[in-house]
Amino acid sequence: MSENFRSSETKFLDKTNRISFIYNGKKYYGYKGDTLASALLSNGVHLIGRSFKYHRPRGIMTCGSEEPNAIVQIGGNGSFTEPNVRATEQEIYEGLEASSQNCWPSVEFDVGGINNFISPVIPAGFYYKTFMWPRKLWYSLYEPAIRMSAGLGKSPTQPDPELYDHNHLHCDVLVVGGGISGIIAASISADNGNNTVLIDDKNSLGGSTIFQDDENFKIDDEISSVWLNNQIKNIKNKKNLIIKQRTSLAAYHSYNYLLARENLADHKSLNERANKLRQRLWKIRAKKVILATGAIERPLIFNNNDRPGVMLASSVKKYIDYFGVKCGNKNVIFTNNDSAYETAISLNKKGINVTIVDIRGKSSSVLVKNAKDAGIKIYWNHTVVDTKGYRRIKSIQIMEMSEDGTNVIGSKINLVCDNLSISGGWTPMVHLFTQSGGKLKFRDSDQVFLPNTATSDQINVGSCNGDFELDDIIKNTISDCKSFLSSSSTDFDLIKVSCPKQKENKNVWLLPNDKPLGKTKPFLDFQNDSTAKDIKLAMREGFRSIEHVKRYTTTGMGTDQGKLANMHALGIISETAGVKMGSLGTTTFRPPYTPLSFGTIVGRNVGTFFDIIRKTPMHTWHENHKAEFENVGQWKRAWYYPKTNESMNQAVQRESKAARESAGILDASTLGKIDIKGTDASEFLNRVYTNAWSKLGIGKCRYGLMLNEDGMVYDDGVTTRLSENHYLMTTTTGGAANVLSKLEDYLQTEWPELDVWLTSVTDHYATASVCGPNSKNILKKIFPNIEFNDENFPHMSFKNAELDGIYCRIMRISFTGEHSYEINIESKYGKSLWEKCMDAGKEFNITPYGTETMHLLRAEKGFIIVGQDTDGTMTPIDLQMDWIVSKKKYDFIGKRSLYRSDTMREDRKQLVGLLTDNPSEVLEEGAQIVQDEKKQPIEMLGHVTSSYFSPNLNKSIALAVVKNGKKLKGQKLLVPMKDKTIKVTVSDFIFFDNKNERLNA
Amino acid sequence: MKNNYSIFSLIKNSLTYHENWQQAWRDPEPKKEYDAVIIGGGGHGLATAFYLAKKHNMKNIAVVEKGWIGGGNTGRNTTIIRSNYLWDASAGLYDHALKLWENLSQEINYNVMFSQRGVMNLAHNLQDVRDLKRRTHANRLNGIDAVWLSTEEVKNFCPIINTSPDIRYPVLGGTLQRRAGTARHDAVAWGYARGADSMGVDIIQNCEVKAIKRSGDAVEGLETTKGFIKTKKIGVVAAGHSSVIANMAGIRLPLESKPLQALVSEPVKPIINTVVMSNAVHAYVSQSDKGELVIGAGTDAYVSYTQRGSHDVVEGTLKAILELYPIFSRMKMLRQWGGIVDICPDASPIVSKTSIKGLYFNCGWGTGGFKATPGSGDLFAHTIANDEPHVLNAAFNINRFVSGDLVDEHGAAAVAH
Amino acid sequence: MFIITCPFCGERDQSEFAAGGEAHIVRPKQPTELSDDEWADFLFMRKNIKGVQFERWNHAHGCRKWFNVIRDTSNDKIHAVYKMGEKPPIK
Amino acid sequence: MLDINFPKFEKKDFQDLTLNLVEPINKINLRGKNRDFFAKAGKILSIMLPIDPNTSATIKNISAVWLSPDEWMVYGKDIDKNISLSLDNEISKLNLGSVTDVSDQWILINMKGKNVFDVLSKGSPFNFNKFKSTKNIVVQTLLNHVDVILHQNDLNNVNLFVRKSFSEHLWLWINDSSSFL
Repeated sequence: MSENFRSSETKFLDKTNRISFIYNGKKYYGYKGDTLASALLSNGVHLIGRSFKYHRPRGIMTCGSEEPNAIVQIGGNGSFTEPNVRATEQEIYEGLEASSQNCWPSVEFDVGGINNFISPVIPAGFYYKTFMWPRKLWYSLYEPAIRMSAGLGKSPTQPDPELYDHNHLHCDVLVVGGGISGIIAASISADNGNNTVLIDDKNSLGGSTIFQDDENFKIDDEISSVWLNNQIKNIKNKKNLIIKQRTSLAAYHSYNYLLARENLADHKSLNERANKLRQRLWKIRAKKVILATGAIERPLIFNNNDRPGVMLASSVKKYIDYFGVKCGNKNVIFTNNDSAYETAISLNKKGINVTIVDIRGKSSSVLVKNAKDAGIKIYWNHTVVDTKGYRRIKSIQIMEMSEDGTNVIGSKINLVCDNLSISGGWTPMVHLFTQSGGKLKFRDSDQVFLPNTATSDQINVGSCNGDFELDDIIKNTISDCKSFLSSSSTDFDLIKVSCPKQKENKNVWLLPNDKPLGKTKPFLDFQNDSTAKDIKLAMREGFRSIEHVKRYTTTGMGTDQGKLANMHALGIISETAGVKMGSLGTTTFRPPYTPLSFGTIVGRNVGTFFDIIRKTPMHTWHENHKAEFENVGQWKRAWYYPKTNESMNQAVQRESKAARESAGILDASTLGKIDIKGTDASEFLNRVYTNAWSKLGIGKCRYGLMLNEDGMVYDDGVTTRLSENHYLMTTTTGGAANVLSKLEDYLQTEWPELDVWLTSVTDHYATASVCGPNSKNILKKIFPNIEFNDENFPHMSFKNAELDGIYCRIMRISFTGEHSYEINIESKYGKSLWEKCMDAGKEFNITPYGTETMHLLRAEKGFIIVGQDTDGTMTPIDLQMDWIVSKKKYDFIGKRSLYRSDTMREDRKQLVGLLTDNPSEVLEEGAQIVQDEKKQPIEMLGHVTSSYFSPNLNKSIALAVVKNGKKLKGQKLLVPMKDKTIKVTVSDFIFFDNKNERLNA
Repeated sequence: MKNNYSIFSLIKNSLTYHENWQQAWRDPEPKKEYDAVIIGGGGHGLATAFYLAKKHNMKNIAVVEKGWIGGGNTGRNTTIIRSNYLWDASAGLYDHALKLWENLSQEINYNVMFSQRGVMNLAHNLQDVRDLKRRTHANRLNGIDAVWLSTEEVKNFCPIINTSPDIRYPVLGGTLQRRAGTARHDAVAWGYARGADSMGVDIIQNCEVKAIKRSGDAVEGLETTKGFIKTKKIGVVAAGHSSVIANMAGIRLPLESKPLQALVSEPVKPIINTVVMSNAVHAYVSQSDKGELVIGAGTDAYVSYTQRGSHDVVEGTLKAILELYPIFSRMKMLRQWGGIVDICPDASPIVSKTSIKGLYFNCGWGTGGFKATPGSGDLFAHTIANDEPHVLNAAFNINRFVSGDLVDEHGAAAVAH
Repeated sequence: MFIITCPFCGERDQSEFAAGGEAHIVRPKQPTELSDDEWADFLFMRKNIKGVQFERWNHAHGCRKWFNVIRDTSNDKIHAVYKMGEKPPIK
Repeated sequence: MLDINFPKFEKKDFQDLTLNLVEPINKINLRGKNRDFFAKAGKILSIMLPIDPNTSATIKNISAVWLSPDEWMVYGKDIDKNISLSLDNEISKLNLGSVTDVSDQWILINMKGKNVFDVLSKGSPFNFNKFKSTKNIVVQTLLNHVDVILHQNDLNNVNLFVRKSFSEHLWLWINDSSSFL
């Protein structure tokens, strides 16, 4: 079509700024400020897409976020592509690419259209009733077929090149909606001294009043649009008012926590968008909220009411008055109320042919009189019974309605048209109100749900509160806002409003037809193709609740979230069931109000910022020495240090040998460190650890095991007594934060009487752990003033020291079984300390080793790792650590749980060693252990928790937990793998130096 | 059985414009007395009634539901079905359920759209790898079809996952259970309801329980908004509201009811053909037959009966989704909602008798109850009918919290090294 | 996302806090004297009330103090907060 | 000599915002509640430890910031060794409370300029509306999921404390957010 439908001038578009865009491969033109919908309509394009189920041709119905049909794929196949975008909301930009969805090969000719012909056999919920026989066809044929037919648009297949951001906003008053009531509310609020935020989803403020040029609608003797324009001008100068346009409220949570999406780029051409933010999510905390979200027009439900060219009357008005676009040359307006007459008059003024079909008997309002005077033909008491035209409406058939409106009489009248503007009255947008927890009430006079009781500090004004006429809107908005904000201002008190409409409308949910319902297609949900028939079928089958009917028929489950469909569904249900509509309740409106991009919700928390990275003071050294890193919680820990073309295994074997044969060094800075002070420190440790602490000598270290109250091992580590009332506790890397808060919890809530103070010093100290036969010699070089002989500095003791005048703590403790020392120093010196150790150790071939080697070395010694050898089901007894559980102590965390019938069982899973019959065979960690493979069901005795090839023993070793393991020592067991079964023997779990001679070597 | 569902019945009824379909279930008033009453008309409750009638010939029974059947967690979950659990007891329970799923549509003549598209669990750190391998070995020996996948195999099975080694928590591998998948949640409730109803079970909606009547330590009946109902056996399947009923009966349960959230995207053409779960990077995703991405978020840490959770949980989940699937950044969230899940300290359910004679509880399913629906119903029916547990649910008794013999499915809940 | 009034720091966003579950479950002074049932009661059994619940919260990312909150779990409205060891301001 | 390594944060200027690493800074954690504790601390520091929540007291180069009813952080450039010594001797050693050197536990990043709070608001749920216009005010909150202590002595001039192991990550985030003002 080459005809230009941009009929009239409009001040809302920048006519000097002509823009080209591509739709279904064809180039079209529009103007800056056009939506894709208005631009397409100006080119005479109505056919936009195909419906989900029957693949019926569909066009543009509305001009806003309620649009069910005109949803397109934006941005071609590139990385900017986006499915299911409403043509009625997308602003055009130079080079915009858009294409129809859910059709193949083209929207003009779509193979899926076949569904329309089999539609009699596939009513609502048909798939629940079939595809069950034969069973195997379900898997091979039916289910794949159903899955193939899924979806509308296409998911992107490339990462998103654009950026998103978040920001928190705290204000006194948030006004949602920039229509006339929102403007008035914002103005009153700001003048009242509240810091106020006004958000509106459009690119220009003023809602539908901004293009209301009818002389009949006057405010203070000015045309309403003129008056509003002045109001907008003056609120823009208010200091304490922030106005955010192209910003739509997505969700309204409790405690007045609201999420709003600000659109910064979607209206700009791609080359203007590089490295800029696309959208920003505002996380708003408002003391008070004023909702002015407006109302949307209802469609009318009659046979074949879904053809391209069937549009909401108010939208047709916006297209002509705001965008200067006519939606057809021959318009029929089909209505049950006065507001559609505004559309008729607007069209008529622009010289466009209009006929009106009104289901009412009459209306005495000025507006209707004007229409008559303009010579517009009105069919009173008539209804549309059918429409014709496949890809665009061509004609309609109307009939007279019977007295009671339940039937049609007389003969059909055929009206030729290329546009049918329908108006079924108005539905207040109470979605956000209900999201916030507000309860609705029902108004019978015009069959609308209205805000009733709110759970948060907020009010609703304007048409979302059920005021549909200008005079009510303005007067109530003013008085409600003033009392809500307890404003004493007298502004607007004397406002004069004239509004010529009659407020009664005649509401018929499902219009009568000459054909039986079964032979007609009166659509409710245009996107999901659910009809009034489907609703009645669902109810016939026993589905009563609105939620059931909705789910069974998929009504309101589309991307428009049923903004158009839900009320009629409710209406038809209540009529059919013969119950009052108010008593039915509504479906729950779930956030978001309009669909929200994942990227927007996530903001900058992608890639680098997906999660925190914690680094030790020596991190750069590890990097410079080619360390591979392991994620431990949020920490990056050196895992192993491969030499050129060394495999992980080779590196670990080398590191392990070096540590035992001469010297190794480990970065242990990530271990949690808690400074404990106070006169009750010892008593406190007695209560939180399983063993006794009071007698620990000053300057001595002790290993401790911490349980949960349920008796299961929770954490472990070495704690040092620095002085009478001063300890330093170390925790596992992953446990640090939890242990500290657990200990604080007990101190604050259970034992407030204890004089104990905890302070985390995890990040304050860097820790280098030097181990191996030569560790002593290395430390001697670094700390010449300290005597490192066993008398002066025995195992499990500590010394204060100085290094170049810097204070250090040295603990002689060992997690490897080797003679070894842990040096703690202020973290700013950590890297330097490490380098000093490396220098001093050079002559002894000191070898840096990572967590993997550490794990191997400790496994040779049978030391457990909490979280690897335990899984929250192991008691100290299970770990054969009875020695650490004080029998004398009256109580400690978890003690009581050790004496329950199950925890006392002799044959619980217990920690043991496993040796493979083939010493070179290394078991897989996690492998299961059995005694008898044949027995069915096979009994699993336990599993392998740690497993390595020990270079120092030159054989494979493993730790495992095995049912009744203590008693099985020496016995043969089996480890069944997928492809083979490995023979193992239960052994002691200390494989290396079980006399601990090396500790003092 | 009422009139059979099939393609032929559809064609036949299309000739009469589908005017002659029968009600899927009746809408009866409660009788004075039943042999047993099930509290809770969700999937588990309706399945229980179905199997009581079918297998134990208890047909004079009722299901009382305070709202609408299937309106609770059944209609709110992300419909993941799998049986690759660690402990024998759990594996037995969930695989029993999975076997029932495989024939369920035929058994109840209602297509529950059970789709065995496979469920993949990803590992993101070394302990994940140990835990998942441990589970896979246990599954294999328990006859459950779980296999370990290398990172490459993960990529091959679901190409859109970002398996780059450069992401914050790279995918180090995963497990796959091919028999696992999804089903249509509403259909499960509706199908069981229709099946039970056709055997004479009364399904009474909008009937809220107000009190449990006891004489001594045995139940006598229940006070409801539709009057008193006499019965000697009460099976409570009230999910998030289990504790509310327990308080009526004067017993305490080791439960906390917390918000669990989920969301769906707008529908798109098929893009992900399996179910992918990741615990370390908390994100579960699959694609519904309508084309929506169905995404499970986490629970909040506090008790709430509001069916709303905090936004941070949703943000955290989508953050994880974009880490694993960067291509979804421009997809849009269409709907977000919450349910109330009742969680046991050991993350395993309670399907058990109680200290009160004739009072049985089926609860504590936490975040994963849907997958167990048929098995849970079958075993709970057995427990009620015989007044003693089936071997498959014996381990899930209430007494385990006293003895300490828990079924700890947190896996390696303990801290990492 | 609630707004919780820390009795020390004032109104803060929920994300700064950690929930600690049911309040006023005092750790038995003499656990060894308890029967397995009594101990299980302390360990695991919870009221899990639908309605007004007394619970513990910790200002984990603020002053790190534990305190009590009275919240209606049926609508998440917070009725009062009070410090550890204090008597509930409302029954 | 041991050399000192702080994270490599170069001073950065953004629109109405300057980011700057300020180290070394002495930081001392004080915990206690009895009268003697307050008296001693006040005497040695010649600052009364602030008891009003979220406030601070500054004299010369030393600031004492409130962290909780029984916890404070005292910080400043080159705090006299004797002060920390006497704090330790006269409080810790006499069991009046606890004194712990946390100089390297925390990294101090100074944020100066009109846009400080725009950046902070991107990552923090805290309501800065009052804070903005108040001197000697302190808040412990979250910034991009990281624990921080924010201390404002002069308006639009905030000292941000973050645990050292988190500091590099947070520095990157602050820089990133500052570039999208």
